[in-house]
Amino acid sequence: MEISKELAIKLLKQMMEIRQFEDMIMELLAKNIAEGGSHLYAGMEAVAVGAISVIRPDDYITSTHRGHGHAIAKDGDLKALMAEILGKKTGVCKGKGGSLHLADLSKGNLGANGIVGGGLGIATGAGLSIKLQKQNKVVLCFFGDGATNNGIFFECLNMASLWKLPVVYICENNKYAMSVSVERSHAVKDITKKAIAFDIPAENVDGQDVIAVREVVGKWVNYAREGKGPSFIVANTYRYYGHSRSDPRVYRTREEEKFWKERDPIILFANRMKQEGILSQEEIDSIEEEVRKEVEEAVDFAIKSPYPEPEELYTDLYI
Amino acid sequence: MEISKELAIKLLKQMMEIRQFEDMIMELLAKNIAEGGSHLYAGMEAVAVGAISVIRPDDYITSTHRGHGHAIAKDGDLKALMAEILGKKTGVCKGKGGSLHLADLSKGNLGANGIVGGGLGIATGAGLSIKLQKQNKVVLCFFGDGATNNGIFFECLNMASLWKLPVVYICENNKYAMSVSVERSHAVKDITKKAIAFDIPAENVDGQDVIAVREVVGKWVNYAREGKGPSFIVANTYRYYGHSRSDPRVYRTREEEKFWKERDPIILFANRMKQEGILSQEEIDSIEEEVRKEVEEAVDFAIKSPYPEPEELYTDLYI
Amino acid sequence: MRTITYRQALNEALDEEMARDSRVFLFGEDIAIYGGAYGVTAGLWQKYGEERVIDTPISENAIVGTALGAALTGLRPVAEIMYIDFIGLCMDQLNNQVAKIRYMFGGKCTVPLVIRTEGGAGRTLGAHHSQSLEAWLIHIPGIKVVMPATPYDAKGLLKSSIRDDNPIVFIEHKMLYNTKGEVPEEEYLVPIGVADIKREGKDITIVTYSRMLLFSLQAAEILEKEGISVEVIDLRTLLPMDIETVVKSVKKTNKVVIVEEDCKTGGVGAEIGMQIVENAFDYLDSPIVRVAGADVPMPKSPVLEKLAIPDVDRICSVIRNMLK
Amino acid sequence: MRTITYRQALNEALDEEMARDSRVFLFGEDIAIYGGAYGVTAGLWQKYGEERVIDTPISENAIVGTALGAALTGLRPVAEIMYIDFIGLCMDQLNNQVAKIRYMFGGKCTVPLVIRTEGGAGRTLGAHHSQSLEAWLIHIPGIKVVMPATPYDAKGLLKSSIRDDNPIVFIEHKMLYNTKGEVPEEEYLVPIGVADIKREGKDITIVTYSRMLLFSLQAAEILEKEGISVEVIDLRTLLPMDIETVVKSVKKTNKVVIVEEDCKTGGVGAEIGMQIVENAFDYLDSPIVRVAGADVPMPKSPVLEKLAIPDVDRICSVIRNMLK
Ligand SMILES: Cc1ncc(C[n+]2csc(CCOP(=O)(O)OP(=O)(O)O)c2C)c(N)n1
Ligand SMILES: Cc1ncc(C[n+]2csc(CCOP(=O)(O)OP(=O)(O)O)c2C)c(N)n1
Ligand SMILES: [Mg+2]
Ligand SMILES: [Mg+2]
Repeated sequence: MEISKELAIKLLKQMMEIRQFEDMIMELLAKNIAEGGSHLYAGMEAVAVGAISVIRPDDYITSTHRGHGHAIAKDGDLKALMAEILGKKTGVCKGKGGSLHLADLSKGNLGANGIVGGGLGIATGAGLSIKLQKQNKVVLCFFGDGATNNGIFFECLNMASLWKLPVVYICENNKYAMSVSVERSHAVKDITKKAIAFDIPAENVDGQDVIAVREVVGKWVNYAREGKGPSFIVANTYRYYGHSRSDPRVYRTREEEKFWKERDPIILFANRMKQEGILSQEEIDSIEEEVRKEVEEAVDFAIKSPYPEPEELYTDLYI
Repeated sequence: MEISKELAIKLLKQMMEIRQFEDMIMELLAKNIAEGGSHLYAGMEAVAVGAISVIRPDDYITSTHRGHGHAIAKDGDLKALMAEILGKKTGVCKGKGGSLHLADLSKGNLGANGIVGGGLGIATGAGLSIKLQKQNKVVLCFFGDGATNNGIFFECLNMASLWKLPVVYICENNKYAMSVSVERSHAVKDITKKAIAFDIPAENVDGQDVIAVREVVGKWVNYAREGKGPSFIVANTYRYYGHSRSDPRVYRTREEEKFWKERDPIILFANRMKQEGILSQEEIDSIEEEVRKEVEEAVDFAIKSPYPEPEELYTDLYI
Repeated sequence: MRTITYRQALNEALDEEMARDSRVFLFGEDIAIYGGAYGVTAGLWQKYGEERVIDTPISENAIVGTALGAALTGLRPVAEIMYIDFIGLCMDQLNNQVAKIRYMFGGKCTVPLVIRTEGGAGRTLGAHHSQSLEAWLIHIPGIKVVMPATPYDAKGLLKSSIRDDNPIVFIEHKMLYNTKGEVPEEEYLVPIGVADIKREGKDITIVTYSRMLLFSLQAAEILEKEGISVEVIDLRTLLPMDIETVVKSVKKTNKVVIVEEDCKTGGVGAEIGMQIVENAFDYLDSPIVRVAGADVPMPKSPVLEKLAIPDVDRICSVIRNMLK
Repeated sequence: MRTITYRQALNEALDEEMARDSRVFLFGEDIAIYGGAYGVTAGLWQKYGEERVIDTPISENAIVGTALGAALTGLRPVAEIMYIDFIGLCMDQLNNQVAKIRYMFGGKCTVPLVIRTEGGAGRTLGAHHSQSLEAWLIHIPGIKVVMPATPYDAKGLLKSSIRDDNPIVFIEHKMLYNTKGEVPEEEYLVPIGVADIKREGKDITIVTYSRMLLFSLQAAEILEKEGISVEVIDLRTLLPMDIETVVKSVKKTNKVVIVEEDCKTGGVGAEIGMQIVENAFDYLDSPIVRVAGADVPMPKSPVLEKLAIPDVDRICSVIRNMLK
């Protein structure tokens, strides 16, 4: 697959947006400007960016508790997302959702989720809806390795396969569910094996390689759009930060962390674009700089935004 | 495997007990002597009888909403079971459980269950308990094809495999979950494929052939007892009656019913025993006659037994 | 007026709404070929085809989650959970997703979803097929909870529920399916959130819903002959609760009995009672009394099952006592 | 006396009971290496090994079901559900199996099982990590529900829970883990089902539990200076509820405020209130008032979150109003 310059810029920029957004949140958490938990996507950028780059604006995604990356990649507005994470009125959910519930239906983002596996039903239902309405859309359903141990995962995959729903299930296997490694919690080490139980085609992909992700997801998105049914992709990746702010990461080694940082999705992609002569170092630097400004603006916007009015406590419940 | 005469008598008698017990309940339902629902095991006798015949009295089973057969095969007392189904004080659960909740912990029967898949957690936990207590027991966990679509099935199989628990999971595939056929509700037609998701060894067995069931279950019971972990068996069988009393069975053909009745587990076994010269027709007839008396006595006992006293409403809740 | 069963009334409601709006579809276990465990969806699969009446695997959590996904993206699902006893399997999707998603997303979506289910005792089915779990549901802000007692209300409320843009749990009662009542041929709706005075009276108010309405009305009939005039209020919708209608009655009668089938502790009656205390305390002549289900799992035995839920005698004797 | 945190008190309780009885084991997500999401099980995996402190997959329904199977066959599991918000995933096993099995089986088994979980708002974690769902649980006959507010009670009640032969849901509060209180070095137990008068008073009774105890005590402190004497009752156990202690207090003060963090409608306060109505109506000078959580999913925004649950000001002003 040839990468156009335009595409290269888009992919790199989105990955940088996510990285810097997450690094910024870590800072805001440390300064107590951001409160509550935030599960950061840093390290995993190639998965969301690569996958979402092959779908259309009117296609759907469902996201996870680690959802900032998906929201940004699905054309999320950095300001509205940052404001949401700070609980501000200008947030994409008016400050009512927060980090765990970023959503923007107008952009096809059916939402992050505080419940591990909580989005699988929504994704499957969106797939059913597409099929019944004879639309030509697809759904990308993101979830972690840990989610594939929860009953709803299996229930949904069964339905999706049975009815040939246009859903691409994307497991972000970052090796741990909080502190528990895949080895200590899954009976199979290769998570793609779970799809055999539902006769769903499945494959592993290098989740640090945005181009590889694009290719594999692209293939299965086409398959879904052709009405052939669901597929299951395991994107092998790693999260850089602890599970949450206070996590000392005793369950993994510093060597392992180092190994993965050497496979940083942004550096890998930037290097490749340089090697292939698609982007120059200067261009890369200027994208990074642009992103820095955007993220700063987003933070600035979010911090300056007001909190919701007290009356907002009772609005938006029923229609 | 050689069948001793003693064993042949035991197997045949138990299957006949179950058949006649169920036929009798159908009569009692028709006469409104038995109230409420009863899911009858007729047609499936070889599964419970064959499987339970290879375990020890101190091994455990968990059963299903279609649980009379398992209860009888796990050394259940016909009188106490029949009384329970009629809601009598002399019932095995003092009339509080009923058909859906037959249980006898003193005999290792951890109970029938009104929830499809409801017994899988109990079975898996009993397996964990055996392992942690370093006992040499095993658990037979029975459930229907329908139950393998419920999340708890997958959650439990994962745990059992992960921790190598001594549980033999036995799926009674009678082709339908209520009215919905396996084809219309499972993405895989061969249910053993589901075990691949957990790296659990699995095999199909002819559920109408009590000897085949014995052999297969026996093999995996040994495997479990040796500490090698769980296994998954799909016993292919058929229920003769409708799902419940009022079911007109529009979802299946009379030809299909006929096909299966020609593979009646009792007749198949009796014929084989005759062919092999282990039992004579006279012996078979006399066993049948003996069972008839037993079942009649059980009904008589149950009908004559009193209902629980009103005070019993509030007993047995807390200890 | 013609008389039809509660089952038939529900079936008509589904049929009419499916005919009216092609976005409406049915989704659940054994609802297509079989027509539903209690026959409510009979004939609809034949009429509307398998894309609009969908038999599902036994996967309660995914049934609710999938229905939600469809509701968020342009359809109007009517999902069925065969027995309310199984609602524990989908409480997560119901409570965390269905009920909260609109609020969490700042009002930027709607969830036009009905979850039909049925509950209650009376068929000696034992502890897993006889529960009344509506109290869990009224504690979930974001959903509405509807529990009709008559064929008329069943039809009118189900139609309103399907047209409502909020998620609704619609709870039928297994002992009501065969009961009959007048139902007009012409179309009508019954509004959600409005209680109905099913019998006027002046000495005491019974607040009730679902099957217990029938017992309450029978008790009122009996007591009438003893010179006691009982007002019987059928809540019909539990969430939101029409407390005004209740309070108005209490201000007239000054005495209240709540008749509910669910287990007493933590049941719906507690909420009804406290709302009366909060809104009409000074009008109460005597303590509010709850006639409720026993705090035990439902026993199989027919004699115990009968004792575990309110009956007409108990309602009568409680009221006689209160008026002594 | 030494002072330790609520977290530490819980950790000691687990440690002591594990040392005392080899049948006790811990079972849940991230409880071993990680020591629990809130650190309650820290150090126990290192001390007791991986057969007694078991990290599980993210499988809430199977966690409860498996723990039940172990409890039925000779062990005494202490299972953990990380947040009470996830309890919907295991409500089926909890309600249909754990709570009912002894009764359904005619008393022929025991279920010595503790399910530890935590709840409540205060960390701006949003709608899926801030709920108070105890009202669902008190509506499940067959289990007990324990909700300690102080380190002393937390330790004593957790030890009692582990020794109890009935299934118990033990609910901690995320905002209490770092609170400190006196806890004796020597062993002690706190009985299940017994409320505690945390502050004596004569003008009005507050009935409360869990974190709201702290707010209630602060309010009582403030009101004291205004000449209002508040009695504060900490229920500690919600099921069974020690209504006698409450009634005794009401008979003295004749006024009651219930302070609860859960959503008001269908909440625990409704049951507390109705039991007071049933047992002490004639002693009530004025309507019972509930100061409760708002009937909304928990909003993320810190300002809205604060408004969604009771605070000291609101408790004070409600009481001032009642005594006007
Ligand atoms: C149903 C449920 N159980 C437990 C949790 C607590 N929890 C939040 S994230 C997490 C780990 C999830 O792991 P994984 O799915 O692999 O996603 P990752 O965090 O690695 O991206 C856990 C246990 C939850 N939010 N929901
Ligand atoms: C969780 C749950 N969902 C639905 C039901 C209603 N129900 C009872 S039996 C049954 C079919 C079960 O099919 P299967 O597991 O194949 O067992 P079979 O009846 O064929 O023996 C259904 C849907 C139930 N009891 N529990
Ligand atoms: Mg992970
Ligand atoms: Mg079946």
